Amino acid sequence: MDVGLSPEQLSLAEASRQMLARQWTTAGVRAAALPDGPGHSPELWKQLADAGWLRLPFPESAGGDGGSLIELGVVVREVGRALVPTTFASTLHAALLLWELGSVEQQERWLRPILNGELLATVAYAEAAAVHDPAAYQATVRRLAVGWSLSGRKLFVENGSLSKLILVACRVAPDQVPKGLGICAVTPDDEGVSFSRHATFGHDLQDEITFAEVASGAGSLLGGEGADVLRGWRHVTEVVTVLASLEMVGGAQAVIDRTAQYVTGRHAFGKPIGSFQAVQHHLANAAMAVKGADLAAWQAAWRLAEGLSAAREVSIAKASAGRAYKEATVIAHQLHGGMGYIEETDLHLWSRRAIAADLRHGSAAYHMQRLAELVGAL
Amino acid sequence: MDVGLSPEQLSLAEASRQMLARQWTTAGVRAAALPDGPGHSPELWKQLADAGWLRLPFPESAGGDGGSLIELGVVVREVGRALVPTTFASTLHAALLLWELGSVEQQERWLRPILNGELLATVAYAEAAAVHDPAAYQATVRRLAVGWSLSGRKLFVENGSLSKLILVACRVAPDQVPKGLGICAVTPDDEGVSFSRHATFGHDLQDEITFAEVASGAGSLLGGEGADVLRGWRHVTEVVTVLASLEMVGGAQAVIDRTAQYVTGRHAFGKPIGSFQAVQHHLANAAMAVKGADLAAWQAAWRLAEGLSAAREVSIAKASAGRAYKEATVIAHQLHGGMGYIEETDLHLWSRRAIAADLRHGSAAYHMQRLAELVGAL
Amino acid sequence: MRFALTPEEAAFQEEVRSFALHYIEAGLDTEEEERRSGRHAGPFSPLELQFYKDLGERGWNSMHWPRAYGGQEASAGMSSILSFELEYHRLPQVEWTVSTFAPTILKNGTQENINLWLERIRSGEVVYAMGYSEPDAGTDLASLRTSAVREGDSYVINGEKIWNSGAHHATHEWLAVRTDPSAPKHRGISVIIVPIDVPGVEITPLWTWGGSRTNITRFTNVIVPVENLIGEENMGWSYIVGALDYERADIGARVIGRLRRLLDDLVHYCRGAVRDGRVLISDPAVRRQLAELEAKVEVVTLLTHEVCATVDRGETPTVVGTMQKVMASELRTELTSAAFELMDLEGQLDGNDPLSFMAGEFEHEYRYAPVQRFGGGTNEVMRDIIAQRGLGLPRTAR
Amino acid sequence: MRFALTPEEAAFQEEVRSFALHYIEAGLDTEEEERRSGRHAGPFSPLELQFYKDLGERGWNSMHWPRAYGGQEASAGMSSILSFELEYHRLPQVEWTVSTFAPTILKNGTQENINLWLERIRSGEVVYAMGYSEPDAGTDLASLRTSAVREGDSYVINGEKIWNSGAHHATHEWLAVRTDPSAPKHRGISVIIVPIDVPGVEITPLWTWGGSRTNITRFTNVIVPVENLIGEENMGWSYIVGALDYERADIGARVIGRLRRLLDDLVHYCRGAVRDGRVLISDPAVRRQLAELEAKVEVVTLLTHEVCATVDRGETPTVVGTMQKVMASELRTELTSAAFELMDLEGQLDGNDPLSFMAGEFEHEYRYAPVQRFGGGTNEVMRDIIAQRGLGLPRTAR
Repeated sequence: MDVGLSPEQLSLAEASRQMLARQWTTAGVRAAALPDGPGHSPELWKQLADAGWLRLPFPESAGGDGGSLIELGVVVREVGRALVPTTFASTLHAALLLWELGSVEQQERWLRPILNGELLATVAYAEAAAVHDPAAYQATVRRLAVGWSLSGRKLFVENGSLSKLILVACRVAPDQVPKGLGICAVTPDDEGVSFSRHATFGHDLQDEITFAEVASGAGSLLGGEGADVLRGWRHVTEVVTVLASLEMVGGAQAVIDRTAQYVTGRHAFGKPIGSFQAVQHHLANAAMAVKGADLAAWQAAWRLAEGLSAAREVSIAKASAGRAYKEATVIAHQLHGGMGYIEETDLHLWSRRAIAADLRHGSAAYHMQRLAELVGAL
Repeated sequence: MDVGLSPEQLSLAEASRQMLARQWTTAGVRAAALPDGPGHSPELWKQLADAGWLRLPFPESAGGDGGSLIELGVVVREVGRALVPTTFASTLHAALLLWELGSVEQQERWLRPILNGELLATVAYAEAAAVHDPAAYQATVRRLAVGWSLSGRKLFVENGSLSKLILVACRVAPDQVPKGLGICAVTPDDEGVSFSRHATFGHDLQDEITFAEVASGAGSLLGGEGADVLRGWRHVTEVVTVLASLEMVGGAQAVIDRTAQYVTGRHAFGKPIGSFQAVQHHLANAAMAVKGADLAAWQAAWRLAEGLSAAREVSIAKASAGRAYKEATVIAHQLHGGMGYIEETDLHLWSRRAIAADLRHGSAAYHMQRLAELVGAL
Repeated sequence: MRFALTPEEAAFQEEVRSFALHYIEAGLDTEEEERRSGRHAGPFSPLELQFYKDLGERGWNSMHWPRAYGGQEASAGMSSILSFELEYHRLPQVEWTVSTFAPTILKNGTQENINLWLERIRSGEVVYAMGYSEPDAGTDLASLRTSAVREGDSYVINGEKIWNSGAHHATHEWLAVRTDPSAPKHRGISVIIVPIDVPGVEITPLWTWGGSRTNITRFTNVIVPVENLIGEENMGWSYIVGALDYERADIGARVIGRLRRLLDDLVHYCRGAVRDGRVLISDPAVRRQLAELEAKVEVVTLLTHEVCATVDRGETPTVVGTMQKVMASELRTELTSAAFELMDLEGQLDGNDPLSFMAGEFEHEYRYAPVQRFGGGTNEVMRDIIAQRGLGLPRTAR
Repeated sequence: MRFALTPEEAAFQEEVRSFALHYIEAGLDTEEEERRSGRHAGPFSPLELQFYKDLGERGWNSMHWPRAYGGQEASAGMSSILSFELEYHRLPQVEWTVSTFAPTILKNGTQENINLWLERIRSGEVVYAMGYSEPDAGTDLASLRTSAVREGDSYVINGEKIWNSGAHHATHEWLAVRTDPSAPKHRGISVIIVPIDVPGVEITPLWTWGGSRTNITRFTNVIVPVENLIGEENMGWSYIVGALDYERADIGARVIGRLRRLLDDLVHYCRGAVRDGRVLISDPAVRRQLAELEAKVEVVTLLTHEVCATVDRGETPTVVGTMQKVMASELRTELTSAAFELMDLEGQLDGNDPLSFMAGEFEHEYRYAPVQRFGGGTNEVMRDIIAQRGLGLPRTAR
């Protein structure tokens, strides 16, 4: 049993943190944020690509660096701390799906350019009446003489209109093979693809995308003959859920650190407000929640990295992280008072992200329900 | 809208509190408490009967004092504050059932002596696999040539072996009339009635009772021809649930008052511990919970007194009171430290009662579930 | 005891509801939402002006004032019905100047104060912005440093106020100033009325995370006549604290109106929304969460009734009002936070998105909630007050 | 990183489990439950004696000691497996004298201390009772007043200790005394070993709500030789605080063993119990509540692993150990409180009732839980420590 990061991993964390501290200030966060910003920073993207962050967990044969999910997690936690745009997460999601389910040709075509930082990508799955259960998706792909035709409507596609590759989770028309879930690759320029941008709490870019009989080529469906697409989809969902947890832990820790600093400097009644017991206990509670979420996330990441079952651990991680991040921001607002409430101060940048991140890949409530089913089923 | 007690009701509260402060100290509570005590105090019982507390809500025609449920509630809250033995609550439960469902003869025979303080009574309903749903009770009453025969096993009968009248909620054998729920009056001396005393957290007297073909007379089943027994049973259950809520509010307030006094006198780090912000906030939280529960209980009592529907309000009251009483005792233990933990100090007398009272007539969790069904059904 | 409206109260409630529905049909709720969310911050529209005029003509803006000054001497219970219903129907509220400052003048002001200001407040000619907070004072309001120095028949005022929310709409400042720098901090404070348009007043906008505009207002050698002093010199702290107690009933009713509406809307949402093949409310966990919120909203509602009852008995609702403030403000965060989770990805849509439920009311409310918890006294200080005033504990060691 | 036992750890866990099952078959878990619940408080039974002897022969009572003194230099991770499994299986634990005081002697004591005490501790010949708390000191442990005055080659001790739990079983007191009354309160404290059976020691039993016996122990002109001083004079406070940090791993593992067992038992109960026509676990609200508890137990378990890892890195687990203490102790109350509600009326049966589930373990645990929250430093002071040591906030204003 060893719940800690290795010295090398700790160095990676420190180096990543320092790089982001130099390259990505809250001014950058504000400039990229919607409604006025693009939701992305090409300059930062280049830095991250050059640093090899996208390549981290993939084997060298696929163009990766041969690291593990743990190293990726180390970096993602710093991404969360610094509020890096969600293009990192959405592109990574697509990359992991391609690695899990793509054919060699598909990986050559799409994964390699992603890892080199040349392609932004994303995954479309949520619909108006279906979020977590692939069996409820209505978007459908049908076999054409050559290739496939995709129709349906997807919501909350992260960076959909920024991405040059969109992997769409959909049902394969019932009379056709392969049966069940299909993952169809389309590009934003394909005919029949239209976008409508959401206005979101996180000020991140998410699109509603309508697919109207979008024709895609023969090699556009992920998963070769006999591939268990649903199983692969679920596995990747678990992986990105854990990464989302680590991202949240990083963000929450940033909020606690800023707040600790603020209450140490701010005075009231002739004392630093950080000396008041109520203030100390608020922050201690937040720190405990974040510490617990951090450990829970690493445990889930480790199990996935080792190829072990992790449904229980993933749900505990995401629920803990969601609650901890929200709790940290709520407490931080309370302790900052007006000085965290003015638009020009930065705290709310994290507060927005905390909600957005809790909702991505299942809120704390959703994951607690999932855990409840596991507890009931044992 | 007027959420307050009247000046007369406030006087009644004050007088009741003073009487109990004189008559019923924690020495009395300890002496009556099981496992060594009898679970009852005949001396106190006489005082309460003389003061007319049992007669309060019943009309003068039935031997009562013609007050309302509100006056009864005023007294019951003081009963909770002073930890009066549960014989008061169990006898009252039986009296309310007799008033609601008893014939004139049954009321003359049993209700009148109860109101005069001459008869301890109780109600038996819970079974090993059924607590709240009368449809799930297995104890059954069958018609004999003359009278009825009762068989079954009841658990958690409050003061069963102390009471001279036991009203047993049971099913009427399916082929017989009246159909459905029956309330059968038996006495502990009837042949076939046997007792086994529970050992309980509340150190109150509760019995397991086995009824083996207990023959009771013709007039032993409550409810005349065509009476809606289930409806009457449910109404009385709501009334005793609200009374239990008020009893808990009184107990919780006593705990807060004692604790406020303790932390004002106890010193650490050269100051009264009551001056520490964490201590103040603990007590403030408990006080808010109790204040809310108090208002919720009065609202439910008022609606029942006015003959209005009150399922929602009763569940809010009981859930709020259950949580507030437990919270108050948990916080009180924290603030008393070792000085509330030694057996010879008194705090735990309330802590025991808090749990017992939460479980009586449905815990906070049970009532929150009930409220959830109401919210879902609207 | 009566946990229901009296016939008179019920009739008034009906009247207010008809009034509210009239303005909702006219679209005022939408205008108000635009204003509160910060999407619109311009001058009043014709409909808004008509609404305020209508309120005034019905005497509803001053219904709790004494009859002698044109009021109706309405109970706090009656007046809270108005506040609740307006808020529940998402309409604008009675202005603070009428609801809070005017009663303070009536209670603590001189006859000259009353003559000078009251009728002008009632007619809407005078609107005060509340000038209490200062950048360095924070929670410790009484340490304010804006100074007013008497020179002949005038005060000369210098200093800076923050969270001066109404300043860009108001005609005057209701300004807390230090008139005796040598006295203990609570004893040297006065309230002085300062016209917004006199030389030396400079207003700088400040936008909040909640979307609304507030201001920093600077006072540089601002000269106002001595008659603008409210009540007695150096007694201002008691007026400020007294006003806070006074407004608890109205503010409490507003908050409850909002909480009840939010919860009703959330239940409505859960009845209609389908996710992963299931109507939300058919999920027991969803129902349970709604029940927890229902119980909490109900309890805070009851506390608000108790605040009104206390005021109507002529008592000061310090402790119960403080409890109400703490519970209601924390429930606001809890309820909106729960709404996010129940609505899943849809929860993050803001009011600018055509797909958003109720114009993004939950997300907006979530952003507005923090100021409820630290504004008007942080909840930490509020809990100190409950412990000390309600339970008799000693002063907090600081 | 490895969130699983190593093969060596797994093998040891298996060994401990076999050992535990052996003693469970012999009925030791029942004897232990009788003892903890206070239903039995007499001298050790033959089975208990055999168990302790067995522990000693396997070297498990001193496995974390240095090899030079007969230990195995086991990691905190290994030693926590023993603590966890013994507690999970409801068996007695390694005595504190071996697990906590002996390592303190090794770290801070003189060579003479080590020679005098260590082997006698390992053999069980010497058992210390912890003499820290005093009636008037409470949370502020360092304000203790029991005095030791040096006279020639002896100390003369006067004072009174409370919560002196082991005194009626122990051979000696591990006594915190004031040796320099003129120094600041933390600087004048020493630790001295006092034989229980010397003249002037008087033990009075004190029964707790949790059912267990503790004691008040009075010292009147008690004379002990100077060689009984541990380490240096006036350095006692650092030894006391250090021992606290040292024992976090073992105590943490014990608490987790208990929490995990309680939760497993509760889930087991919910699978079997039928109420109102329904198996409890078929109710989604029940499953949800169990899931909330499952997540919390898991998180505290992970914190415990981190405490062990910190100790095994040679660092002091002050912050994470404090977090573990706070979370675990509060979870203990929460879990047992939830158990009451889930079990409904059955929840109130105590261990004396033949119908009670698992001999009333939940109700007993609920009564035992308060001392977890205020003992070993109240959770309020613990939170101060997390904020100050973990987040760098200034000292609490008191």
